[in-house]
Amino acid sequence: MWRFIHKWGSPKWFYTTTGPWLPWLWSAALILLIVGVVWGLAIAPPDRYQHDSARILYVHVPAAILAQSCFAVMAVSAIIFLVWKIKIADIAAMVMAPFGAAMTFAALFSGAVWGIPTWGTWWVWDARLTSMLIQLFIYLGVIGLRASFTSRDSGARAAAIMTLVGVVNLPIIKYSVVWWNTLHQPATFSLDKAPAMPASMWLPLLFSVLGFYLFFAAYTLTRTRNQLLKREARSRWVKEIALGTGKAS
Amino acid sequence: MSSSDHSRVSLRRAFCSVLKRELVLRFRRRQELAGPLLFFALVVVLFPLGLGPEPQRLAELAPGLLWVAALLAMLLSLDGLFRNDYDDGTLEQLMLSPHPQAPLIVAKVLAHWLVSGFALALFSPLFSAMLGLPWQQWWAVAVTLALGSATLSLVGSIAAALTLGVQRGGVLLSLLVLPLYTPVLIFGAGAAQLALQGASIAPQLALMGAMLAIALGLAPWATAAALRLTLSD
Amino acid sequence: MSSSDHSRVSLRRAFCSVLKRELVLRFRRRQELAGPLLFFALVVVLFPLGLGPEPQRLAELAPGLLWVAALLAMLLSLDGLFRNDYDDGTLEQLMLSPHPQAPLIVAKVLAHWLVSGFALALFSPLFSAMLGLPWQQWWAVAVTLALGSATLSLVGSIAAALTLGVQRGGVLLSLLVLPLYTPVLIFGAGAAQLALQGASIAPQLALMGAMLAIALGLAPWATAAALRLTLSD
Amino acid sequence: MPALLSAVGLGCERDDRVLFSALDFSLEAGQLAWIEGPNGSGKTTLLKILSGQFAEYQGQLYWQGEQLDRHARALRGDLLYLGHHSGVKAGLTALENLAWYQALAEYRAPNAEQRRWQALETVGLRGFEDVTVERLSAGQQRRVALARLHLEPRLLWILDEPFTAIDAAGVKQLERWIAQHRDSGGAVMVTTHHPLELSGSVGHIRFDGRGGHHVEL
Amino acid sequence: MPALLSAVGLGCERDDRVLFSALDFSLEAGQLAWIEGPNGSGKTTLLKILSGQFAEYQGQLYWQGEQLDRHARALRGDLLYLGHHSGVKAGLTALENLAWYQALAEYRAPNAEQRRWQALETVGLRGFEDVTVERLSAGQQRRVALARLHLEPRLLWILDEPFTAIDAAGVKQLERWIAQHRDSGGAVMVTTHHPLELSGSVGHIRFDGRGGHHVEL
Ligand code: HEM
Ligand SMILES: Nc1ncnc2c1ncn2[C@@H]1O[C@H](COP(=O)(O)OP(=O)(O)OP(=O)(O)O)[C@@H](O)[C@H]1O
Ligand SMILES: Nc1ncnc2c1ncn2[C@@H]1O[C@H](COP(=O)(O)OP(=O)(O)OP(=O)(O)O)[C@@H](O)[C@H]1O
Ligand SMILES: [Mg+2]
Ligand SMILES: [Mg+2]
Repeated sequence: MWRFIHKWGSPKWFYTTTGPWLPWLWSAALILLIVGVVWGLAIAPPDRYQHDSARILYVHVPAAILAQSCFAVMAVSAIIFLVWKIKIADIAAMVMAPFGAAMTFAALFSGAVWGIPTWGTWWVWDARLTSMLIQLFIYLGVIGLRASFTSRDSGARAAAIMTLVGVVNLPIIKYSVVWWNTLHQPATFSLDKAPAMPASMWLPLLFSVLGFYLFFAAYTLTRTRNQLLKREARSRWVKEIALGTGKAS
Repeated sequence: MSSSDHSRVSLRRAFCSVLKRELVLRFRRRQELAGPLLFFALVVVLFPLGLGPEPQRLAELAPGLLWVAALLAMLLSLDGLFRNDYDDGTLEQLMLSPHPQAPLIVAKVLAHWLVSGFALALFSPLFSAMLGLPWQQWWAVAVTLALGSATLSLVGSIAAALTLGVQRGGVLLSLLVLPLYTPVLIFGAGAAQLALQGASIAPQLALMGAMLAIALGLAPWATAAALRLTLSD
Repeated sequence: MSSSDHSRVSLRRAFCSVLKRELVLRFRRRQELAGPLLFFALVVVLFPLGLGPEPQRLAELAPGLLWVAALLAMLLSLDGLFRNDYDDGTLEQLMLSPHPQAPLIVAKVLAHWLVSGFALALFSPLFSAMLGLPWQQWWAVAVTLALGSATLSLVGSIAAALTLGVQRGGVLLSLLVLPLYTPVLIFGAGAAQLALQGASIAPQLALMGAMLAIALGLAPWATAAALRLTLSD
Repeated sequence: MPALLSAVGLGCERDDRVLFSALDFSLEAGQLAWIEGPNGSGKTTLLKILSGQFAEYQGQLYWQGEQLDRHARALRGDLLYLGHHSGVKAGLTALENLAWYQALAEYRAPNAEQRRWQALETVGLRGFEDVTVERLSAGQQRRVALARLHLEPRLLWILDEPFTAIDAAGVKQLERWIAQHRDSGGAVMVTTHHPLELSGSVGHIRFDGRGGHHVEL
Repeated sequence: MPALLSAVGLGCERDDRVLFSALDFSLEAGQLAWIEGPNGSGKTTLLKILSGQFAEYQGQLYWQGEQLDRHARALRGDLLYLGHHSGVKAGLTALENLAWYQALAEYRAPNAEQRRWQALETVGLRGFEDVTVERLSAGQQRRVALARLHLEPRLLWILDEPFTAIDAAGVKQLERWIAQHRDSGGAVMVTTHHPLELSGSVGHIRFDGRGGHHVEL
């Protein structure tokens, strides 16, 4: 465990090891996204009641899922950073925050657009919608907090503490649909029940969700590597890579 | 170098000293003491002005309005929790004390709660009456406020510590803290509303007690860590 | 001792310089810029959480709730109007400038209004929509907010100046300022409510304009006097 | 020609303690007054009165022969006041701080921008012009305030402990600037607990901390 | 016996500027180190690191032979730190401020109250014990902070510009207290831009402001 974490904590090792993964990640993400979205938007049968507006599903649901997963991953990074002082975890958390905020916004926006034809209003103070809005505030808070520190390291630790505190919102979003009787759908996918949708609808959804996840991974990795180079610009291994003399190249 | 006739300062003494100092400071500046309470009163007065004065509707809204007003009053007083001490260097000195830091922070938070949340709960029947809430329900508002506001103080202290370094941190503070306050608000206002309909609120109270216990267990350490952080920035 | 090639600094240049400095300071700290707006949004979110989510009732209450939230957002940002400058001595230096003080104060207040009241009015349609207000009424809320908030900024600056000497003046400030704000709140929220019922709000707007004109005429001088007072304490 | 600044029968008490009373002096152009006294003897209070920031005093003040009203507006265009607070905004860069001061002044030099750079260079902040002031050390922040001495010519300098946090080399420089200002026809009032080592004539206003004073100008 | 406080290979940079690097020293009981250097050279930063308030450094620190963790808890009971901020609460009286400090200390003298009065007497604040600190002059406020030196014996004094705002007589006194503390087996680290006039041996840590340093203890 120790060893493992420390190996991952070494910037050089991280940089050189993850380099070859990138092309694979990106291409897998793009393929899945294209398959899922095209299938969902163009090929899947229209919903019996909602007709074509239901196709927003293929963007809305992955975005909503990602918005929460991203925060969970940020929380894990925060723990790693605080406990083992591994800078890479912090860089990852830093680049994930805007991504998560964007996903939250996308979920809110697509949901709002979807709400007009289905619910007849684009916003209600339903528990899930509200908790999602609050999730957006939490993202903004973490980003703003980090930016408000003059010293990068302090900002990083402050953001980590705040991320951990903000985790309490995740179960609230998750169970809001169960606790309060509201307009919004409960979960489609669960481990113990077969989905209620026809396969022709949930299969493209599954692809699209997986595509979003891979996109998230690829994006985070790429930006983390870039930030890592920037921060370590004066260390020897970066110079070696820049000059093309290191064994990495 | 400590001579032999010196006795160790007990943590209890340090705790009491911090608590006493906070209270003395607040009692010396009367307007600061009455602050959250006055703000609460003023906000409660604003609602009828903004929403119109129909008694029936106000009574229905009363638990929610009181809770929102209390939450804002807590929020507003939160920025002062550490900032004064930060500006004049006494916070630095508190953190340099050999005593464990979390209990001393609890003393500060306790003082804050006493003059804000606890005072609000104590006076809330007055405002319940003003908004036309039936008197059988006054206690429900008061008890939920007292329990909930303690959680608010504790959770708020983390955010107050984190935003210390920011010059006018007030707004960032609200941004950080309000999302965390929502569960307390929902359960608190919900319980008070339930009581209005004659239902038992024991489960809600138990839940709020649990939230308080968790906050008491974790928040002081998080706050101590946050303070060390901002002080070294 | 001023050499002959020196030109007199025009009041316009001084005014613009103060305005620019305020805006630069606020834009440099993003969260401060977005501050009042965010706070407004957060408070608007609190209401449905506290009062329950029925859309019909929320829409009815919307103008009043928006006005109360705006008023609180203005209030919260008011303490920062002079305090930072007071603490680091730049306010002292501003008051030592040979230019007349009232216009320079207007520049500071204008900057404050731009990032608070004006921004709130600009974004208010979004929140009107979220609370389910019919879109025909959005503009009524926005216009009354824009007009009213300028009065609030000006009147608030007097209180902000008076409470500068008090260490955590926030609460005393609210106490001083909220009573002064009530007429604006009553007319503003009232006008928006009227518009909801389809009535003309021209007379209300005229009245609010008159209040603004009076505030613009008197408040800067009162603020200057208040500042001289607190600075000499 | 009347004296620049003169006081007749000036007195002040705070918290029922007399800080000084019946203080008379007059300061001419080309003169320097070093205000001395132990802690709490009233030096800051005197400077605040003279610069029109504190109005609870007895006696009369005259600026270039005319009686000063309590707000001292007549004086402000010619005054440069530097107090215990440095008057430097932490969120702005050094250059931005100086630009603000230029706009608040009565007169403006044609090459205002160049002057800012020169002033910062003079106080040894070259390379720190574009850093926000909060990221500077205590002494560097004070130096930003001192850069104002080189921005615009002002007749009267009132400096309350200007040497605070300044290093030894900086102290020497500042002493030279003060002497130069005096020699080129300006007037200076300064307090400091640091022994002032100036060439040329130095006037004194001494407070003994028990309400007494001694003037030697 | 191991040294009280020692540093091995200490380094620190802020804003990509190296303040110091590879700094080694060890301070014994009965020694005094005067940290010198121009404005912005890193004196305050060093003192914050040594007192465990600033954790972004390279190298190791040892307190009485044991490695200090980044939070320096081991050290705090024996440390008296006085920074740029005076650490005095304006809304409390001088006596109340001292009482608070006594409760925060590790040990307590039996005659705690009497000690407070004595400490205030020593720093020349007799008659001002019951005035809230905000009504004192700049120098008097600093003196309240200095009264802490006479409250409880602490092994290590870390003083960052303790002479700020103190008058000439006060400076003499404070220099004497520092020398006494050193001679009775305590250790002192002090920064000041004011020439320190102490009897007995004075160690130096000099920063040149360009990342270099010179230690002589
Ligand atoms: C602004 C408005 C909306 C927001 C903030 C929102 C938010 C969410 C969230 C947080 C999820 C949870 C994903 C998960 O973790 O399982 C979700 C899923 C879902 N939403 Fe929405 N939603 C909105 C509007 C709508 C509308 C109008 C509809 C359609 C009538 C809708 C249909 C769904 C469906 C079918 C799911 C999938 C449930 C699942 O598989 O878990 N949403 N939405
Ligand atoms: N809050 C801060 N954020 C970033 N950098 C800082 C901060 N404070 C100081 N610095 C940088 O660290 C350097 C050293 O500052 P420090 O306060 O240690 O200097 P010092 O030697 O105490 O100077 P002085 O004699 O002026 O007090 C400064 O040049 C400054 O650039
Ligand atoms: N804000 C205040 N309110 C009431 N009294 C004050 C206030 N500030 C100072 N005083 C009183 O006025 C006296 C003179 O203060 P002043 O600041 O003028 O002294 P000073 O000579 O500048 O001292 P120092 O050398 O310490 O700066 C002090 O002894 C104090 O008692
Ligand atoms: Mg003084
Ligand atoms: Mg320093």
